[in-house]
Amino acid sequence: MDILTALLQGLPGFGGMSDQGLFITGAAVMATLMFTVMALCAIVFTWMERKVAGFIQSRYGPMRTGRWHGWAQAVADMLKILGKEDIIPAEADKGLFVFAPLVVLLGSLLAWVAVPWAPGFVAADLDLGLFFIFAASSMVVIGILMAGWASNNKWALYGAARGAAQMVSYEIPLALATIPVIMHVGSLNTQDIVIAQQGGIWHWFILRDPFLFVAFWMYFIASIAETNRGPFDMPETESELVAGYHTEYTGMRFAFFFLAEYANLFLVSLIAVFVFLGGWWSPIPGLDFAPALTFVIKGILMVFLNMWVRWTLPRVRVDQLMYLCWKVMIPVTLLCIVGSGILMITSGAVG
Amino acid sequence: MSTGELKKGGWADQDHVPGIKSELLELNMGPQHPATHGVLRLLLKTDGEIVYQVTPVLGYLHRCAEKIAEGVNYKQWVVYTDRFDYLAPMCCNHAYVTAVEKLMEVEVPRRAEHLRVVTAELSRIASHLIALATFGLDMGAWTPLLYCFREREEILNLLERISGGRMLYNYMVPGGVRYDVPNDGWVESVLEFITMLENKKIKDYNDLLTYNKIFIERTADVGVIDEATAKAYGCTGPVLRGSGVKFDCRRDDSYSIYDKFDFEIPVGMGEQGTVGDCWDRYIVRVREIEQSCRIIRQALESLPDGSVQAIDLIKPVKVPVGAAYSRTESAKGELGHYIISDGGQTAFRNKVRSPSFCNLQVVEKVGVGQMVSDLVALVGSLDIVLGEIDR
Amino acid sequence: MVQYFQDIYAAVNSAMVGMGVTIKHIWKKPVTLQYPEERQIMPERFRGFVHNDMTKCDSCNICAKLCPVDCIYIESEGKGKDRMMTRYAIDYNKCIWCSLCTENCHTGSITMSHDYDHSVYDRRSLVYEFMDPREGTIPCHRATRIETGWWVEPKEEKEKNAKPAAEAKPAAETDPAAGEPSGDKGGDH
Amino acid sequence: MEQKAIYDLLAGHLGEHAIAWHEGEIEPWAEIAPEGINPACVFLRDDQRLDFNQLMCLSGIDWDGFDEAGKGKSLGILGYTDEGAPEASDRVAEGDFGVVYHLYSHGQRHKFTLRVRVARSVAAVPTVSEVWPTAAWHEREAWDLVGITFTGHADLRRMLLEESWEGHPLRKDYVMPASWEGVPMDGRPYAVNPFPATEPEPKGDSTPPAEA
Repeated sequence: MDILTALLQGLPGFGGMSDQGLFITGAAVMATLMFTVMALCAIVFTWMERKVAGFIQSRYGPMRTGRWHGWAQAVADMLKILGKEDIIPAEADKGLFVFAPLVVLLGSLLAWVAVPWAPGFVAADLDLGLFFIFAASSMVVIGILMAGWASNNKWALYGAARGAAQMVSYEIPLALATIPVIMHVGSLNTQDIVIAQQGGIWHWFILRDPFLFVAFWMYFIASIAETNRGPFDMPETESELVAGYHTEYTGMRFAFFFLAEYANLFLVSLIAVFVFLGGWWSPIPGLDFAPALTFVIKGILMVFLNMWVRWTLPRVRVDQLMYLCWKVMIPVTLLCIVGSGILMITSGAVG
Repeated sequence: MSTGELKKGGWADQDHVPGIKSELLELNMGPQHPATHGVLRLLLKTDGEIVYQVTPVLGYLHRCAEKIAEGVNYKQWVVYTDRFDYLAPMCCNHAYVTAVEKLMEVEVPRRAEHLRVVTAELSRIASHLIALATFGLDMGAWTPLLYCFREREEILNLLERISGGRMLYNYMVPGGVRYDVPNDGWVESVLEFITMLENKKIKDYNDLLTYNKIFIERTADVGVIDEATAKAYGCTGPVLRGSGVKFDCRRDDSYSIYDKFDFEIPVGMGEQGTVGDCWDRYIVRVREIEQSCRIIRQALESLPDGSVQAIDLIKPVKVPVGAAYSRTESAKGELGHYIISDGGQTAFRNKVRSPSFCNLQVVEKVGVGQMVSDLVALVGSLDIVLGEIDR
Repeated sequence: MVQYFQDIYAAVNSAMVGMGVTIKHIWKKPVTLQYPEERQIMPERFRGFVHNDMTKCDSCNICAKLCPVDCIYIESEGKGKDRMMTRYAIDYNKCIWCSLCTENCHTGSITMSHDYDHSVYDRRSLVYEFMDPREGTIPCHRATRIETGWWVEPKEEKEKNAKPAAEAKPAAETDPAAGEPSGDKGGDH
Repeated sequence: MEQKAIYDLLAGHLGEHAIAWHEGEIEPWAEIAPEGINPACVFLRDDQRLDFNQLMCLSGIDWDGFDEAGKGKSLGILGYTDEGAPEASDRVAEGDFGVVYHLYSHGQRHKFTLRVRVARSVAAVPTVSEVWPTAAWHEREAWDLVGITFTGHADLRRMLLEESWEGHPLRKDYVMPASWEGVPMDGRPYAVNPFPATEPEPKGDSTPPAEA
């Protein structure tokens, strides 16, 4: 944000602006940028998901639109979905029904402001950055509940109830898994977390100590559940609940859910990258030419891992999901915090 | 919680808040639902995730096949048998021609019998592959679906080469089969395919799905059909064998030339949970694929020479007066035809006892007390085909 | 407690094994075909759309009687030597590709082609009229046919010719490299 | 156990309800009076020597117009005329209804066939769905398609047809409906192709040309 403000000041026409004006303009530019990135990542990742699923399943996936491997398929789908009729069921709670996709989208959009793309390049350099991300993304669950309730559809209600239970539960291991890292860094600022990992792959938190390694995988599993993707796609479970909470949604409103899902997917992958996988630092020290690019590439690799898991594993049942959360992941993440803390003390990292 | 307790009253029947009466939620699962394998409708009464009552509603795919049987002749009706279990039409053809031949008391040429066995077993493999695939899909595993369809495609190609049809073959006629083996190395292709299936592909399925911990958790101890229930409800095929009953029409009530072949009857043993759970029914199908491969190999290696038709194809089939119930082991279970002939070219009555119809009935009993997700697993593990249920 | 850790180990291990299978497939060549450009080679016995060769058909009505779904319509006028065929139509809406009609054809006129790609915009278009209205009616009686130039293949010859003809025809057709795809011939709207 | 021996045991238990034993056909069968079917089935299931624990098949039959002589001259079913109207007949149906039970014993590995015949005016047979639960659906189907009432059946609804359907289609005197809930159900074929081929067909090409 500071960099952006500085940049804007240098531009002709912006020089005479007040600080407040600059801030608002900068925020607007940043918000537009973030939304564009989000929409773009939804488009890129739907295409990528189809191709990954396709090749995993011995087929090609989209091949027609746009000649080369159907690269324009997702664009075409987006255009199609925008052109679709917007149906609101007659018995639906109209206000909530309309508002729900916006809440979901807002929840995932808000969390993006604290993502550290490159040194100094972050929309809002908050002292409680990581905390803010988790807090903002938990808004999604309200949107899902609203959508399920407002649809006046029993399947949607089931999906919403499952989704709420799942997402509220999985926020705990998700946050707990990052605590060892926070202990190492001593800060919740996202920039600080990345800076603490400077100096090659061995300084990334995932490889600092065995407990952090376990914590990373705990974070990874919890993040899949948090984004409602297979094998933890309880709110949707297309073979049980038809389409879950968005059964009744069409057109633009469905697109919002869709957008939010992929934006969330990329977001949790980026969090994994900057918390555990060294953020913008390249694996070999000294090769940090394009920090933002390194960051995004790592994020895409995490997304690929996510997709790979999704297209391999069967779905767990809703009570097993809760079992996994409360009886496996929370104890293990707590163990990681304790273990990592003990290692820190014994190695003299903290006095 | 046992079924009895659930029926008596759960959370829903109690008066939690004074003045507010809570009820069970009525839920229509189907006829348009991803997990009902067609147009089955299950009327559920649920309390949260727990199912209190399951009522299957059938008939969305009813095509009056038994009425049509009274209007067309025996050869023409072979075409309709294809449409019962459209995932294993060769088995359906086989069941029907066996029934007609039982009444006609005609001797079928040995070569034709071998070809019938080979094609019916290929069809059975194809059907079991679909069963694995869709069961995996019900459990949320997408990728095995495509892998199984890939192998099924090979089978369809093989059957297309011998019969000309891709999905609906109309291959068998009373008194033999319609065509001999094509002279383009068909036998070698079949052997090559089953070798590949046995050695490589089944291992892939096992790695990907069968022994996956999540899959086991989802299916073991779920939807347990005990032996007594299975017999009382007339369950047959993999459902009955999954409950630990070693019964297979091919062996125990032998028809065609199945008694000449050496194969085993896999039964559910409760390896991952209880005998008769969904996982047992699933693994019985996987092992039956291996046994079918064995039968095909034996049948092809001992393929005799000679004609493939006992009756001239051009002549209409006339069946002497009488009535007979003939049962065969189709991919889904015991497929029986009860034919009453009046001595003419058309059956007076042709009742079809379809395995899926009888197997599905058990849902009414076993589905109670399950979670909604487990009901999906149960229906998936029964491997029903609506074309056969509604006829 | 031991069971608890065994379960976790089994879950992690089986998930890794499964992921090994899927990643293996990423590098393999997909098995699907890009349909209009690549086509599967149809086997010799493939039962596509029914085709009737009007030069051979003598309107004996056997195919119409054998059809389980009554999709063949044959109409004729007159009797004996003067019998003229006025309509031969197949309703592909009803046809179930069972090949029963081809089995008993004594002239060998009705055959199963290898064409399977036949989408239309109006389902009434699938009632295919085999007789060309400009050529008028076709005599059914054999002697009349030979007189008027319509030819019926004799039965003995048909049996002799049946096999080589059947083998020669698909060979030319099934080769995807030989000429344009068959669907493009008729499917132009 | 031999089929005849099973029948002897059964006849000994049932007394006058066991009407006849038909030997010498492909499938021998025992004819039982409708009143005796329930005790017969309970006996067949519970007797340890017989142990028929599975009902393989239960078929409802309309014997109306059956050609006993075996010449294949049974009464044809009513269909649609060429104009698409349902065929009708003045004949009053008179044949009996029948129910056939095919039993199998997993323990003893033997089969048995029971037949029941009831007059058309009665058209009711006691249910066996309490003996074998699987009979419940078979009986519902027989009620649905043939119209045989199974007295004592807990849930005798239509199985395959719509609840509002009229008549029982597998009866030999069933008249096809002209329409159902406003949908015409005539058996009329499609009219002449409105888009006939204008190009003469290339001879020898097996591709049927599409419409112009």
